[in-house]
Amino acid sequence: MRDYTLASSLGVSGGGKSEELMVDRSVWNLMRRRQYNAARRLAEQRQLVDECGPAGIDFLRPRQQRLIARRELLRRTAVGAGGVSLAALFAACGVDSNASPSQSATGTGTATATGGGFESIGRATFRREQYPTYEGTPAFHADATLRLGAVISDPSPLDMVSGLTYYYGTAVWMYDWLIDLDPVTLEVIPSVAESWDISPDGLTYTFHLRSDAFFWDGSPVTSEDVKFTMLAYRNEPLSTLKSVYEPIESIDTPDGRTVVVHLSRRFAPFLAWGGQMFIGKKAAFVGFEGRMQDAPASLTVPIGSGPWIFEEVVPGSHARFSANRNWFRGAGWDKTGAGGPYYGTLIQKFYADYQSWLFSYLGGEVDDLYPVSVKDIETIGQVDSWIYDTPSTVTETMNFNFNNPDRPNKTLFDDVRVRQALYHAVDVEGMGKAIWKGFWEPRTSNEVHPWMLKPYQDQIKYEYDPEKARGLLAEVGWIAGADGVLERGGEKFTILGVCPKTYLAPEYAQVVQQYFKEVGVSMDLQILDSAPLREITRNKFTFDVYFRRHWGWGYPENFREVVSTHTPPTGLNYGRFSDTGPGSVDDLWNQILSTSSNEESVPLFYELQDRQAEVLPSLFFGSPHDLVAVRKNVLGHQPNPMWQDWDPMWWYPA
Amino acid sequence: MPDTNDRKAAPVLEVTNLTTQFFTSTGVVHAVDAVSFSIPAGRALGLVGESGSGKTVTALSLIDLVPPPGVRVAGSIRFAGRDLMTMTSEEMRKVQGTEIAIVLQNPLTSLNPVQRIGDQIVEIAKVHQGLSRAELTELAIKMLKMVHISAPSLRVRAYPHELSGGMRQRVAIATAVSCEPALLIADEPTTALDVTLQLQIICVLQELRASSSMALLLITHDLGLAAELCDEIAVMYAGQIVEKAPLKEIFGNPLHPYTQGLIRSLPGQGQPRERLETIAGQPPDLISLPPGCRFADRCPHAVERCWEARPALVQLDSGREVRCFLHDSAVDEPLAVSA
Amino acid sequence: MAVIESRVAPIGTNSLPERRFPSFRQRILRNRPASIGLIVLILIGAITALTPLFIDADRVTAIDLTSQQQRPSVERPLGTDELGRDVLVRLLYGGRISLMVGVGAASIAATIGVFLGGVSGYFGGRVDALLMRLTDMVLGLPYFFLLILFASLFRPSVLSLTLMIGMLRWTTMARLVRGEFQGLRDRDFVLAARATGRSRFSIMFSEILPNAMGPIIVQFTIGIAFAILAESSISYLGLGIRPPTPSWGNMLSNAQGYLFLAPWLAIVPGLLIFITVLSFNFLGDGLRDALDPKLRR
Amino acid sequence: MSTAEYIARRALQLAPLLLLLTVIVFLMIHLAPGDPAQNLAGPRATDADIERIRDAMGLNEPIIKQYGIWIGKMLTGDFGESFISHRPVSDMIVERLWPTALLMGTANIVSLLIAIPLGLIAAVKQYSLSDTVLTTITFVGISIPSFWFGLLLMWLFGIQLQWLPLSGMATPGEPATAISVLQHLIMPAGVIAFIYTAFWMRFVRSGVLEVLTQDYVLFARSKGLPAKRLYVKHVLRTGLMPLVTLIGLSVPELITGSVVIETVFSWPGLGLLTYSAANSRDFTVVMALVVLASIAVVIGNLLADLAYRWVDPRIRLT
Repeated sequence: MRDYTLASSLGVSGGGKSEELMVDRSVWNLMRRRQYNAARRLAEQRQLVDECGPAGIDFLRPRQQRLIARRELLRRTAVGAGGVSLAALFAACGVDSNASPSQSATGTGTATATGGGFESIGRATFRREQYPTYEGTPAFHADATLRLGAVISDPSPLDMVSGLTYYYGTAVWMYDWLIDLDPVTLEVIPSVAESWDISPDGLTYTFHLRSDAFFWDGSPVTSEDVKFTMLAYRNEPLSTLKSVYEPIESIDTPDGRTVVVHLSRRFAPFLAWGGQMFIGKKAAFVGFEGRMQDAPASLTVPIGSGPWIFEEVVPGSHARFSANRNWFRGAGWDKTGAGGPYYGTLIQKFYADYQSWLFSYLGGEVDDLYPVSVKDIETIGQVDSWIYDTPSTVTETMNFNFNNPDRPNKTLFDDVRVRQALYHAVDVEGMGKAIWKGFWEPRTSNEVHPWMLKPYQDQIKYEYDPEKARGLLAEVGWIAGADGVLERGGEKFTILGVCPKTYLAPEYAQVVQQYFKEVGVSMDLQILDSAPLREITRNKFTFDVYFRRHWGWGYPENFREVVSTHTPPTGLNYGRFSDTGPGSVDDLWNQILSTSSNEESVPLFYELQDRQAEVLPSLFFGSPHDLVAVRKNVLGHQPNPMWQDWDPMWWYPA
Repeated sequence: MPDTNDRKAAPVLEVTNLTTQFFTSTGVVHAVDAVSFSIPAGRALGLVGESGSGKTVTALSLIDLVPPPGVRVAGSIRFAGRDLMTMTSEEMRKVQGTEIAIVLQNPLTSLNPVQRIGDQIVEIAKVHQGLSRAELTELAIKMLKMVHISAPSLRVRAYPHELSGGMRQRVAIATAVSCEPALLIADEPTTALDVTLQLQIICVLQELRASSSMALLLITHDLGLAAELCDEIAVMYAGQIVEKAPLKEIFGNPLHPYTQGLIRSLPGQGQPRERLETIAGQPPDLISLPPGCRFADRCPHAVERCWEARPALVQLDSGREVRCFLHDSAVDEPLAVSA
Repeated sequence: MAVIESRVAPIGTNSLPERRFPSFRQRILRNRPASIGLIVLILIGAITALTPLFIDADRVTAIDLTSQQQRPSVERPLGTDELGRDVLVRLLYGGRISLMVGVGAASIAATIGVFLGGVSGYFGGRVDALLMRLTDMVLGLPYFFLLILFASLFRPSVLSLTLMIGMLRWTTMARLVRGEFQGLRDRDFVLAARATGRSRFSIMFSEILPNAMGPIIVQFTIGIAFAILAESSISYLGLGIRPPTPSWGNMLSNAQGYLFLAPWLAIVPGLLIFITVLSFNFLGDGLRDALDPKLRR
Repeated sequence: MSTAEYIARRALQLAPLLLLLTVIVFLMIHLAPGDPAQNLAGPRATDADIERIRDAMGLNEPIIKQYGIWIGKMLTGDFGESFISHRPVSDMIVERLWPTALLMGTANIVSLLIAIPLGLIAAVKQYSLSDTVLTTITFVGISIPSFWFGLLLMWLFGIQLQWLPLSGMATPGEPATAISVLQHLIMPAGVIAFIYTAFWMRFVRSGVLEVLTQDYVLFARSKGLPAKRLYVKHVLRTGLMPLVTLIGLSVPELITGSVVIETVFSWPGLGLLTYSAANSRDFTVVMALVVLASIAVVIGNLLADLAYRWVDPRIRLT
């Protein structure tokens, strides 16, 4: 329905938080630092540009200025540039630069453009601090209630293992992890496991559990519970984490506080990712041997050890939690010396869709809104809000299809210069301004996220350069025809693009369409629902390019299926791309997967990244920011890299 | 002569210059135009005329039931010493049913389909006299007997659709007379019924007249029926009374050309196998009335004057009234009636 | 099924003196709401139909990054949306879609309804029983429920959505036409036609149908109003016409977020749906009065 | 024929309809693109994962067999388990019945209470000012897009004035007191009631108008009855008969709820469940809802006929 249909159609919360579940923590660790630096650097770089603001929202902009913009536009089209170009954007900017202070005070216009850079819109203030900044010392308010929202209809709190975000969204509150990440440095840090060792051969992981971790019912968290949960993840038919625990051969529990996991093969990400599992109380599931799906609905009383004690679910309405004051990560755990939870009660309100959530937020019925659609930033500026603006881990990409059965000439994309040309044809910066109002990290290279290891300048980059694009295409033999569309041997350069109808994809695909038009490539667009889209991109392959949101930087296997050689079911790259042989993508993947530590795998990721940038199986346009709106009476929000979400245990009433 | 005596007797109903008009989007319809007549107690007046001549509207005007957008614009209706025109609807309500009752033309539609006939018959009594349940049932059965409906004690519980047309009409009559009204208006009571049923109805009405002092205003297009029941006949044409006379005189010596036409068009007048006469032409449009006599266009004796001036309803020496220049004393030398 | 006897009994005759009646045109024009509705519809219809002659279609979806979210101005009376597309242009094209779906669906419903109802009413007997059972079945379907189901399962195109609505809503028409035909089939002119040995269908559709046209037109008009509402509801839920193809329903749904900054974006499409549907209903009502002899005043 | 017989016969007639409906919808759902397994797994799951999940959900069985299993269970009252929440569908539906009943019930009752008197007035005072006003209002009611109306109300009362809550049936965390439920009820019920009122009023008016021209009303008038008795006993009694049928026919919506309004106001009823279930391809839930809805329709028709039979002695049942 709106930008968030996919999410709501999945019946999950907050517009697809689920997609960020599977994160290799170690990689995260490095990546987050890079990303923050990169974000900051980009912000600096763009200050100049940003001074002059956007081509964006101007409900409040004086009219004559719009007229100038329009004249600019006319002039441009007169020159025949057509479509969109930096010139146009700067023209528009030129307009904004005359915006009077009073206008910029309202935050519209200028604010929107700078994305990462600006401070406030209306009554909404942007925050980008990495640690929550505590005003005073937060204290526990037994009578205070924190109200969060979610787009979900019918939750089942017992289910921690199936692929539905909701359960994670709340499980992260209800359960503790075996190991955890530092929220900012993303180092692997102790949680229920206070320490662990990995055998030299990388096949045996031993976790030592802490003594002061207790379930809500007062019983301690034992190695039995850990084993039980881990096996549940491994055996549960509906578990989408199955593949992580596949390598597990056996689990020993020599004593109540030691868990020994034996792997069948070396598996680098096991610690960070496999360790990041929720620990449920085995007793709660007695009677249906780890088949959590079989848990009778009457038994909606999960037992965890996390900060929020599950109280009730009112289907279609809300779920209620109360603070767990005995939580072992209480006061003193957090670096700031504080320790949650600070609210007596946590309510998660269910919404039919993002729109009702937004209205409810504006009406003051709920304290957060996530993810904020850039369309609504000004609207949110109507009420006192913090807008937490963090670089996200998704990337908007365009995948090439190297073998479209509907296309007579299957070799269209075979020459890498064609792919490079198309990359040069797209102004990712302008696209970000236009569609994401600048809340966006542009990418000019095919980085193998999350392994954003090398500084940008070291990498092969494909800057916006229509001339170069035309040149490259000409080299391959594509010459503009009468109608401006490139031709070669009578064949016109007309391609079919497919994209989902969610997450602003149709909009940015149309922008790309115009960029392509500029270099003489005409693209037809098909905007499809998730189901038919999947049919076309995974079975029929009747498309040329596929605008796909790449979710997060998970476990390599998952990324691998996108880029490595197309061999269903595991290797599946939406484009039948293939790269084999020594030093090839496949080769590098296999090496990476057989490493036993990140130290080993990181250099390989460097190579893989370069390889990706060379062979360009797909174009990476950039990453939209992650925007969370929180009412100003709630403080202490801290983005959680793991979930693109937050641990409300740190939140406290102003 | 009994007639003259009776005419001196105080009339139950005395209507003078009753004028009813319908104010429609297409114009004012002069449905009833200065109609005057009176009915002595126990006597019966027949209001005769072809359909659209304003008979029914006259009847409805009497009991203040003219449907919108119809309005009684002028005239007086003196009933038992009171003027019904000036009555509030509340006062009028008390008159309706108890003192003046009406029987409608179509028995199939004049009874409430979802109410037991017993209840319908005694409804007037129930509302106006507040009798007990037992008394009401008793009354209902009595009334059904009076109109010769068999097995009355069963039939009271019947619904209208379970009775034949004739029965329903008799039930309607029973309903109307259940509180012995001083005046009964019967609007085409037999038209919708076939001949044998008509006879039943006529009998019932005759018995009623014989057994009570009730006055009857019979509305009909059928002179024959009028002859059966009435002492006096008023002939209506285009919203006006054109001739009024005792029964015998109307049949014996009709004065108005229209009346003459009506009588001639009755079956069984002349020789058998002689084809019935009809009155050629159509009545005038009641919205835009002609300047002259309303019958002029169809009148065999019309002279140009008939198209210029409107004849008044004049009382002849014989006491009977007629609206025609042929009999207007104001005319210099009366024209001979070729008859 | 319930059969009410009194339906066959004649209506009361305590009515007024006869008069000559005003012509059909007079009557429809004297009904102010109906005539206003008619005018409005003609305007909307004409404007939306002629739009393509003045504005080329690609302006409907083409993105203009230099003019996003502008407030109304002389050049763009309703401003632009978040992708710099002229809202007025989209409204006009959206109107075409909405009207197309409305009229299309109503036509489909009418066609099916008239045919089945006609056959059923004219032939009676077994055919009638069978067809009426079918009608009851379709009538028995929870139609909006099914509509939502359809739409959420198969992403509908303009055409398929039109078909869906049409196919679910022909029952009223069928029953209506059946009644009309039953009333007309034994009239003299039909018997006469039959006597000439013409085929049943030619009689049905050349003799009877014209005489039953009045109520059919009324039902058709109201059907359009209904279909437009249905389309907009479905599109509002995001299950009907999908962006970037504009329809009043999905434009409204897309503009909700702007209710605060640019209320007109959300208010205008809703208002247009409302006015159009209202006009159709007024027109239908006016036609009924004008065509119904009983109501002649 | 006795009422019991009649009901029995009707039931027999309608059983095949139900069966047919289930077949159609079952096929429709299973032939439609989109796959609950995929939704369950999320967009990033590998095809291997999806296949595994499909198996786990029994979606790889031949469709006939799936239908057989499903219908068999259903006949024994077992609607199966939701694909998404793994909860018994019957539970999910039951817990949504009450909110919907509350919403639609309130709307229906309120609208009837308003519509009957107003409709009567409009008819009795035909062509008067009040008639014109009322008629215009009904036209507005039947023409206004409910979601738009709801949206404007939300915007005005919920956000600008902040008089009424915007979503849900009660304020989470707080006890669902009658007051708070009422506050939440006002807007959604108001929108539906307004539209219903318009429909009812139209029927009352036309029904009464038709009756008013009947001879027996004139005859009743001639009896000098007090207005109250006249209108209640002679006019409304017959004038409202068509309404009885309509009310019967509105029973289905009473049960399935109003999808649009429940979505706009996040009202936790069956309408909302329908919407989300259809969106997430939660087959078992959708199927159950379809069956429920159809049964509701059937019952509604039956009730309508019975009611009619009860109010109108002229009725023959055939």
